[in-house]
Amino acid sequence: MSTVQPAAPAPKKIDYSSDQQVRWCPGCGDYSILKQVESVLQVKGRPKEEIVFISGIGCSSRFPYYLDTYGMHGIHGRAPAIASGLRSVQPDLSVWMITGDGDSLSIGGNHLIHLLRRNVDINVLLFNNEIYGLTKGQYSPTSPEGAISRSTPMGSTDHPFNPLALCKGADGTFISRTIDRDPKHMREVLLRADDHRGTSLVEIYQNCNVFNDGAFEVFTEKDSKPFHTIYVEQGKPLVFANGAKGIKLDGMTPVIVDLTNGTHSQDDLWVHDERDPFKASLLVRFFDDPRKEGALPRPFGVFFVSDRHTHETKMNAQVALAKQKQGDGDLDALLRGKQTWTIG
Amino acid sequence: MSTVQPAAPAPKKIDYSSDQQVRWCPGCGDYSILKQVESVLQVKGRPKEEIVFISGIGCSSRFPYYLDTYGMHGIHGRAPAIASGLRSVQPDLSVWMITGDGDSLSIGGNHLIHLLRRNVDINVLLFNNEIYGLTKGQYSPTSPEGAISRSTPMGSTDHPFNPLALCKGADGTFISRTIDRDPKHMREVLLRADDHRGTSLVEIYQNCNVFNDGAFEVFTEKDSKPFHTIYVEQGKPLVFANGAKGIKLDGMTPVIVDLTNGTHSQDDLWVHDERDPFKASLLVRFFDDPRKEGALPRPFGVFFVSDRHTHETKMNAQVALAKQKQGDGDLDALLRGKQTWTIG
Amino acid sequence: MDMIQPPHHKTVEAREKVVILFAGDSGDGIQLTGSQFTDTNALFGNDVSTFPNYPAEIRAPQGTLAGVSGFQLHFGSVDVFTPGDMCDTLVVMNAAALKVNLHKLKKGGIIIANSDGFDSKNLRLAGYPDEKNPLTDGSLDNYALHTVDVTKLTRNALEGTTLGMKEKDRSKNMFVLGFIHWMYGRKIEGPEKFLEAKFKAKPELLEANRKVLRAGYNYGDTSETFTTRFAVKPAPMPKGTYRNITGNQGVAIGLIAAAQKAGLELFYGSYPITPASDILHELSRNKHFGVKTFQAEDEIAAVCSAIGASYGGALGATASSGPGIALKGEALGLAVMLEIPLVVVNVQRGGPSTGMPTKTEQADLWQAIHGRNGEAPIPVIAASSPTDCFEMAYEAVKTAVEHMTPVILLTDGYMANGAEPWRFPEAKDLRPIVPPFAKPRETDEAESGTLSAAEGRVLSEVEAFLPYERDERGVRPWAIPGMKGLQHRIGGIEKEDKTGNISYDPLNHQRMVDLRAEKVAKIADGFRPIRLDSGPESGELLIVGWGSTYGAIRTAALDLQKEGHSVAHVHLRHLFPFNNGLRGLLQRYRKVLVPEMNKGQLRQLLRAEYLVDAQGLNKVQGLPFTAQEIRNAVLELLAR
Amino acid sequence: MDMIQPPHHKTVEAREKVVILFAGDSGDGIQLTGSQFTDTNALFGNDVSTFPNYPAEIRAPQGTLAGVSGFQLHFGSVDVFTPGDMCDTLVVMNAAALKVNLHKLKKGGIIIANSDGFDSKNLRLAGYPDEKNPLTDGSLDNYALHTVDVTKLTRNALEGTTLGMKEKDRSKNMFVLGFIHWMYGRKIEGPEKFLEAKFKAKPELLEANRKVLRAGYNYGDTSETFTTRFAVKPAPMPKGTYRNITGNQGVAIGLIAAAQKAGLELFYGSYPITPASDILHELSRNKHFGVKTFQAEDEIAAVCSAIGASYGGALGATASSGPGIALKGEALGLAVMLEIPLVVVNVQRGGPSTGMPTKTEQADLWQAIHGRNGEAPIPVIAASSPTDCFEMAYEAVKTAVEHMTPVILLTDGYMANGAEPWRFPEAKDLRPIVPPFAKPRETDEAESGTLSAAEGRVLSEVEAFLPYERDERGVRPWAIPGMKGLQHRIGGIEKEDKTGNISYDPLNHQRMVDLRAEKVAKIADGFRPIRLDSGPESGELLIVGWGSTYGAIRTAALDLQKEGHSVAHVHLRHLFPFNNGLRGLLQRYRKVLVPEMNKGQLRQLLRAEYLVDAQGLNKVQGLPFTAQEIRNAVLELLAR
Ligand SMILES: Cc1ncc(C[n+]2csc(CCOP(=O)(O)OP(=O)(O)O)c2C)c(N)n1
Ligand SMILES: Cc1ncc(C[n+]2csc(CCOP(=O)(O)OP(=O)(O)O)c2C)c(N)n1
Ligand code: SF4
Ligand code: SF4
Ligand SMILES: [Mg+2]
Ligand SMILES: [Mg+2]
Repeated sequence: MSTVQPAAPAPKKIDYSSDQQVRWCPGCGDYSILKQVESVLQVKGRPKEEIVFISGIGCSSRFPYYLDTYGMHGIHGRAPAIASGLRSVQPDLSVWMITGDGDSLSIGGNHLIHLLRRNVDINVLLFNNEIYGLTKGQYSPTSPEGAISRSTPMGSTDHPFNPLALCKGADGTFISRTIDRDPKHMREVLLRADDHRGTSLVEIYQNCNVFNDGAFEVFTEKDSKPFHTIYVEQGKPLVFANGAKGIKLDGMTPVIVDLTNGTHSQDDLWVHDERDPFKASLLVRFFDDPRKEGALPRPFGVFFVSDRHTHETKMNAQVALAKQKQGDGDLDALLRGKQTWTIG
Repeated sequence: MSTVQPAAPAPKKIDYSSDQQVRWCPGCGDYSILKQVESVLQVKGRPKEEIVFISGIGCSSRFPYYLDTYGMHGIHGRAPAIASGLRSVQPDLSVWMITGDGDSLSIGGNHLIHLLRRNVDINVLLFNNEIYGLTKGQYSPTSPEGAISRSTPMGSTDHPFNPLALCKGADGTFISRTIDRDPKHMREVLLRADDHRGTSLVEIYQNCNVFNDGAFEVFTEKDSKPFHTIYVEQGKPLVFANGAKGIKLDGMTPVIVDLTNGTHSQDDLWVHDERDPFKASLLVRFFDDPRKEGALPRPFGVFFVSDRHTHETKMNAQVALAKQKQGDGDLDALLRGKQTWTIG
Repeated sequence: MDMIQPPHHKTVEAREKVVILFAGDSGDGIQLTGSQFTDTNALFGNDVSTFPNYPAEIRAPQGTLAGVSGFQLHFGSVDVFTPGDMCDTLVVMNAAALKVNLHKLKKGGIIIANSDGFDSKNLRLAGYPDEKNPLTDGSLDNYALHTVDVTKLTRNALEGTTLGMKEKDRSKNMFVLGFIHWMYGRKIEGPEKFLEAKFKAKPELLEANRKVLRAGYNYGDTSETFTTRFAVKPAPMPKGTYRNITGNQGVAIGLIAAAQKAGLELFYGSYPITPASDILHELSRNKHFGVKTFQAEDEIAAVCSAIGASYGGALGATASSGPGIALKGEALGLAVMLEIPLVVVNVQRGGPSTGMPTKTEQADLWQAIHGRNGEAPIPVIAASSPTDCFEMAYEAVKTAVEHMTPVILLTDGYMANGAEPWRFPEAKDLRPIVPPFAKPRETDEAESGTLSAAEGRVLSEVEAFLPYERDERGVRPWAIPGMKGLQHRIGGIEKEDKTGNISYDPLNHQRMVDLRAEKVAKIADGFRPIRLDSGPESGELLIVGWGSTYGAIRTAALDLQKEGHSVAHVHLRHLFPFNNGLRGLLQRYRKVLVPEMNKGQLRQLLRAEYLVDAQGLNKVQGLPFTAQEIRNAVLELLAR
Repeated sequence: MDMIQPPHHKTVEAREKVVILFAGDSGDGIQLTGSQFTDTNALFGNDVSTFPNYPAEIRAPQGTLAGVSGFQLHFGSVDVFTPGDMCDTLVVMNAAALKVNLHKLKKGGIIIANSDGFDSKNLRLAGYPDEKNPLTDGSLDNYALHTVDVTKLTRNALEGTTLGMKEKDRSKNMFVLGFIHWMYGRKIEGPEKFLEAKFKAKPELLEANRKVLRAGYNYGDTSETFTTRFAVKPAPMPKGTYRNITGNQGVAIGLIAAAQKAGLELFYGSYPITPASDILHELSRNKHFGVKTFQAEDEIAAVCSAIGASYGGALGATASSGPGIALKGEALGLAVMLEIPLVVVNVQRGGPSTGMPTKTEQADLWQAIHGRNGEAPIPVIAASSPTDCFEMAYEAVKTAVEHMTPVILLTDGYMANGAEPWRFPEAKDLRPIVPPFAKPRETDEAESGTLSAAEGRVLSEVEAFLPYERDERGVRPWAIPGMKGLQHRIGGIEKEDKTGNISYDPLNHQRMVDLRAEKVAKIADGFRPIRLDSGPESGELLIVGWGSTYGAIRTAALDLQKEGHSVAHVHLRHLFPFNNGLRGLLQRYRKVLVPEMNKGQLRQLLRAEYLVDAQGLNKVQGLPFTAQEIRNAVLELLAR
C-alpha cells in the first residue's frame, strides 16, 4: 500500500496497536496517519494507560479502536465536549481527539470553536478529506464550490470553510496543517502539537480514495507539489518552488515574487514567525484555488503558536483557591447551611 | 429614558410597531435598537408584509413581537437555520435576524458560522451585552475573562470570543460593529447592512443595565470614548482621539501614533478599505482590553464587505437550470421511473 | 413437481417461487448483481421482494466475515410478501460468504461457489479451522454444491482485451449474473441495456462487461455440471403497469408528488445519515420539480430550516434515522407550537445510540410519539413496505398541510433499501391536497395607535388577523410572509388563544394544550375504517403488526388461515392517533399478538389505550422477522 | 377560636395555620419579603411551605398584570404540605397585584393594600374599568381591607437621610416585612441579621433598611387600624435541627454529598435554563468541595462533557429543563451504551417547546422514559418536595454509580423554587456509595502480535481485560483512564458482549439489548418495599401520585381519611423501573386515581404495565394542584 510508510524508529519499546482489525478501505489516507501517531506515541513513550483517544463518528473516528490506549468512539460531532469533560477531571493524561471534516466542521463546528477559545489541552487531529466518507460520499463543509457529490449532483453551491481561518478566528493557540502523503512532515507537526499546552489543532489533508480520490493531488504529485505548496518554518523566509519563488508583502497583501530573475532576494520575503498573531491571520488566508492563475501556494507547517492558560489549569486553580480560602469542603457544614433551628 | 432617541424622519408613512407591550427592563439598550430598526424600515419603506424578523431566545429575541411585520420567535440558537430555510423559499422578502451573544455565539455558534459561509441574504443583528439577560445573569461567550456572574462567582476562566474575528474567520461577507448609545451610527450601519446582498453581520454593543451595567461605558462615556473608540470610514485614515491619534502599520502590526507632535501625519496612517480582506482580518483583531496600557481603540463601522453569490441565488439557479435542461418536472414521468413493465 | 421439456440437453423444473441469496465481499458487486436479477424477474412478471444486507464499513477488510455483503431475492409466480425465510439457492463468492450464510440455505438447496474465493487465505480469514475447505471436505454433502472458478472464467473471457487484471476481475459479478439468468431461464436483455446506459462513455468497459455477462450465460448452457434449469412463471398480478421501487425512493417520490398536488414548493432540509441519505440523494436529482434540497450543518439545522421553509409557505420536510431524530426533538416541539406543516421521516435503524447503522429495527416508535418535552402531540404514521412508503409519504404531506401540523413518518432500513414491484398511480388519480391558506386583505390596515414606551402600545382600530383562530377541525389558517394584511408573530412560548400573542394565563395554557391535542385527535376522523389485512372478522387470535414486519406477518397469517386456524392480521399505519375502529376490532379476538422488531413498544401503547392483554413477539437483531418465527409464535400463543 | 391576652390594646387570635400571599410588581422585592418571612417562621418552629411565582420577564412593565410577582407562604403549628389553596391574608403592592390574586383570597380574608399603588395610572394598567378604585368603591366589602400608604410611610421613616427618592422607595418591602412580623407576633431579629450580612459594606443602606423595617413593625403597634394580631404556635415537628431548603438547593447539596460519599470528584456540565440554573449557581459556589462546574456552549456539550468526566472517573452530572433535555437525547443513548455513571436532572417547566419557562409542569415524564432512539432504558426517579430533592439526588448518584448507568431525576419548577424546613442528616449517616472500580493490573501485558494491514492484528497472548463482563447485578466494571493494564475502547456502536469491541452479530445485538434492559430492571430489586403515604392497605380508591403534587394529594387524602373515606395515597419516586410491589398494591383497591400536571403520562404507563383502569386528574395550567381539586376529583370518582 503506497501510503504505509517506513517503520518507526527502533527500539520498539511499547506496542500501541490494539488487537482490532483496521477497517478502512485499502489505500485510505487514514492508514498513514495511524502509523505516524503510533510513531509519535513511541517517541514520547508514555505508558499506554496514560493516553486517551476520543473521537466522533466518521471513517476517521474509528481510529481509537486501533490503539491499545484508552479510547472512546463518541457520537457525531461531540468529541470536543467529551474531551473537555475528560480533560477537566484528568489534567495529567495525554488526550487526543480524532475527527473528520464533517464531524468537526459540520455538526461539531460549535464545539470545536469553543474548545479552541477555552484552550483545553488536547491534540486535535482533523482528518480533512473534503467529503463524508462513512456515509458514502456527500459533500462536506470543506468541499470546494461546485463539488459533485451524492447530495450535490449539480455541484455544491456552498462556499467552503477555510478551516484554519475559522480556527484562528476562534482564537486557537496552535494552528497547523500537514498531509497524509508527507509522513515525515506529519510526524514533526504531531510532535510539536503534542508538546504544546492548549488545544493543538492539526488539520491533516487526507485522501479518501473511494469517494474523493485525488482531492489533494496537486499538493502531493511530483510535478505540481513544488508550485502549489509552501512549507513554513520558524524564522525562515517564505520560499517555495524549490527556491525559485517566494512570498513578500505588498502593503498588507501577500504576493508571489520571482527569486531567480534578480528582482527579489530572500531578504525581501515574509519571514515566518509563528508567534505573530497578525501574520498568522494572513497566513491562514493563503487558501486560493490552486487551479486559479497566480494562486498563492498552500502552506503547511505550524502557522501559529501562543501561550494562554489552559481550561483545566484555571479550573483546577479555582478549586485550589476555594479550598485555600474556605477550607476543604466540610460536608456537615454544607448540609447545615447558614441558618438552622432546633426543635425538641 | 436616556436611550430613546429623537424621532425618525417625517413624514411617517408606515407604522411598523405592533400592538404588543414592549417588555424589556426600563433603561435596556434594546429600546434604542428597536427604535433605529423602525427608523430604517421607515426609510426603506417596504410594505410590512414583505418584512420578516426571525429570532432565537433571549431578551433581545423578543424583538419580533414588537414590530407589525411577519415574525417568528424561534428556539434558542436556531434562528440562522430557520432563516436559511425561509430565505431559500422566499428570495424576495426582507429578512432580518435578531439574536443575542448567548443565542448566536454559545448555543447557536455553529449555525451562525454556516450562515456566514453560505452567505444567506439576511441582516443579522447580534445584540452583544456580554451576558445572558433572560436567564438572569450568567456569563456569556463574550464576557471578559474574570467576569463575575451568577455562574462564575470566582470569575470566568474562559477566554472570550472576538465575535467579529470569528465571523471573519467564517468568511462573512459583511462585518460591522455599532453600539446602542450611538443611534445615528447604528442607523447608518443598519442601512448599509440592509443594502448588502448576503449575510450582513452587525454586532451591536448593547447595555444590559440590570445584569451587566456599564459593560461598554468606556466606549460611550464622554471622557473615555474618544480614546477608546475609532470610527472607520471607507477611504479615510484611521484617526481617533478627536484627531490627535492615528493607527499606522508597523510591518504587519498596527500601532498607535501621535498626530500632534509632528512625528506622524495622516498620510502615514492605515487607510480604511472595507474591500481589503487582509486589512479586515487585522481590523477585527483590534480587540484589546481597553483597561490595558496602550490598548488599540475599539473600531466601529463597516469593516469588511465583499460580493459573493448568495445561498438562495445559487439554489434557485440550479432549480432553473434543472428545469431548463430536463423540462418542468412531469409528475407522471417521475412516478413511472426509468423502467416499467405491463401485466394483463 | 412438473417436468417441462428442456432446451438442449438440460432439464427444466418448474417452481412457484424461488429465494436466491447472493453473497460475497463488499467489493464483489453483490448489490448490483442482486438488483439486476430482481429487475429482470420483475420485468418478466414475477412478484419480487428483496433484502440487501451490507456491512457497516465502506470497504470492510476483504475476505473477512465482517466484510460479507448479501442480497436476497424472492421471486415467484404467486404473490410474495417477504424476501423469504430460507433460500433455495445460495451464490457465494468466497469462504466468508458461505460461512455467514449457510444457515439460511434450505437443506438440499443449491450452492454455487466461486472456488477462487476458497483459497487458503480466504479460508483462514473466514475462520475455517485449519483452513479446511468446505468445498472439498464433504461437509456440504447435504447440498447440491456447484463449484465454479468465476475468476478464471472471467479472465478467460476477457483474454486479449487491453484491460488490466484488476479491471478484469471487477466484472466477475457479470459472470454470475449471466449464469443465474441462464439457470432461471431468463434473457439477458435487461442487464445488457443496463450496461449500455452505464458505460455509454466507456465503450471498452461496456464491451468487456457484456462479454463476461454472455460468458456466464453460455457457461450454464455448455458446462456439464449443470443439468437442471428452473422455470418460474409470471405471477397473476393485478393488471397494470409496474416499476420497481425501494422504500427510500417511495418516500422521495411521495413527497414530490404530494407537494406538486398541493401546489407547494418542496423544501427538504437534511443531514446525511444511514439509511436515510438516499432520500436526500433522490430528491437532489429532482430539482426540475422545483425541489430544493439543503444539506444542513446538522439535524437541528435540518429540521429548523424545514420549519423556516414551511413558515415561508413551502412544504418543509426532513428525514433522518434514530440518532438524528433525537436531535430534532426540541424543534419538533416548536413546530407543534407553531402549528405549521412539516414532514419528518425516520428511517429507523438498529439502536440505541449509533447502534447498528446498516441494520434494521423498529425501536424508535416511543421516541416518535413521546420524545419531546411537554404535551406535544404529533401524528405518527408508518409505512409497511417499499411501495407503501410512497403512499404514506403522500399521506404525511396531506395530513401535515391540511391539518397544519408536523407529522412523523416511520420507515426502516429494511423497507428503505428493499425493493418491490409497484403498480404506480397516475398523477391525476392522486388525492387532492388543499392547504388552508389565509385570505390576504386587500384593504390597508388603519394606522395603529400611539406609542408609549412605559405602557406599551394601543391596539390598532381595525379587527386584527387572528392566526390561531381555528376551523371546525381545529385547524388554524396558514398566512405566509408576503401576504398582505396578515402580518403576525408566532413562536415557541405559549400563545394566547386566537391572537397567538404570548400568554402566561393559566387557563389559556390549559385551553391551548387541549386544543392542540384535540386537533391531532380529530385527524383520526378522516381515516378510512379499519380493515383486516387477512383472516376472520372475529376469532381466536389477532396479529397486530406495523411497519416492515408486514410481509412476514402476512405470509404467516395466510398460511395459518389456510390450515384452518382462527387467526387474523391487522396492520397499523396510524400509530398516533390510532384508528377509531381499533378498539372494537381488538375486542373481537380472544388473544392479541404484537410482533415487533423492538422490545414491545406498540404493545405498550395498545395495552395502555385499550387495556388489552396484548402479547409480544420481539426480535431485536437488526434483522427482519421470518414468516416461520411469526408462525411459531402464533401457534404457541394459540396453544397457551 | 382561642382568645389570648393581647399586649397593649391589641387582640391576639390563635391560628393553626395561615396562608399569606405577598404580591406586587417584580421590582417591589416581593420574593425577598416572602422568603424572609418564611425564614422567620421556620426558625420559630412552624412547618412551612412556599410557592414563589414570578413573571417571565426580567423586569416586566411596571404596574401591568404581566408584571405581577407573587410569593405564597403557608405556615402552621401543624404539618403543612402545600403552600395552601386559598389565602388568609393578601398583601398587594399595587392594583395589578390585587386584580391577579383576589380570587385566591378566602371570603372574609384580610387584604393589606399599598394605597400608593392604586393611583389612576396603576388602575389603568391593571385594567380596572374607568379607573375605578377597588379600595374605595366598596367592591371589597366582603374582605377585611386595610389600606396603608407604604410609600409615604417609608419615605417618612427615611426623612433626613441622604438617600435619593429612588433608593428610599426601594426599601418599601422592608416596611411590609416589618409590619407582617408585627401582625403575626414575630420578632424582627431574623431580617435584621439578614440586613446586616447583606449590607455589611454599605452602612448607610443597612441603617436605612433597618429603619424602615422597624417602622413597619411599629406601625402595626401604633396604628389604630390594626386591632388584631395572630398567633401561630410552633408545629409539633420531629425533634432535631432544621434548616430551610429549596428544591434546587436540595439537588445541588445532594449531588455534592453523594459524590463525597462515593469518593468521586463532582463534575457538573450545564447550560443555563430556567428553572434549573440555580443548581449551577449553587454548585459553582462550592468549589471547595472539589466541585467542577462547566458552563457549556449548549446542552449537548453539557451532557457530553459530563459523559467525558464520568469516563475520566468523576461523577458527571448535568441538569436542564424540558427543551434542554430534548437536546440531550442522543447523548443519553450514548451513555446507555457506554454504561457509565451519569446523573441528569430535569427541572420541569411548562411546555411544549419554550412553553412557560417560569411555570411548573410534569409533562416531561414520557420524554424521560421514552425520548431516545432504540431500546435505551434509563432509570427515572422523581422527587416530591424540596427536601426530597436532596434524597433523590443522592439516590440518583448512588444508582448511577453502583449500577453504571445514566439516571434521570425529575423535579419541577414548583419544588425547585419552593422551600420547606429540612431536618438535615449528618454526613456520617448517609448511605455508602461504592463504585464498582475495576482492578488495575500491576503486571505488564505481553507484547501483542505482529501487524498485517490486510488481515488485522493478532490478539495479544495475555488474557484481555473485559470491560463488559458483568457481575450478578449485570453491572460492568469501571476502568478509568490512567489505570494500568485496563486500556479498552468503548463507544456508541453495538458492542460485543464482554469485550466491548464493535459487533454486528444479530444474536449478540439481541443479547446486549436484553442485558442492558435486565440490568436496569434489576435496580428495582434494591428498592425498599412499597409503602403507602397514608390510608388503608386496601379499599375503595388509591391515589397514585408522583412529583410535586405530593403536598396537595397528602393534604386531601388525610382530610378524606379523617372523614371516613376509604382512600389511600401512594407516591411514586421510582417511575422506571416501578417498585416491584406496585402491582400487588394496585390490585387491592377498586379504583385508581392518578393526578398529574400533564395530560396523563404516568397513568398511561400504569395502564400499560398493570392493565389497571387508572383514571386521571389532569391540570396543565402551569400551576400546582390545590388540595381542594384533588379532593373533588376523589369524591367524584368515588361516587361514580
Ligand atoms: C447524529 C448523527 N448524524 C449523522 C450521522 C451520520 N454520519 C456518520 S459519519 C458522518 C460524516 C462523516 O464525515 P467526516 O466527519 O468528514 O468523516 P470521514 O468519514 O470523512 O472520515 C455522518 C453524516 C451520525 N452518525 N450521527
Ligand atoms: C434549549 C434552550 N436552552 C436554554 C435556554 C435558556 N435561555 C434562554 S435565553 C438564554 C441566553 C440569553 O442570552 P443572550 O442570547 O445573550 O440574550 P440576552 O437575553 O442577553 O439578550 C438561555 C440560556 C432555552 N430557552 N433553550
Ligand atoms: S470511505 Fe474514504 S475515508 Fe472512509 S475508509 Fe474508505 S477511503 Fe478512507
Ligand atoms: S435583563 Fe438586561 S438585556 Fe434583558 S431586558 Fe433587562 S436590561 Fe435588557
Ligand atoms: Mg471527511
Ligand atoms: Mg446577551
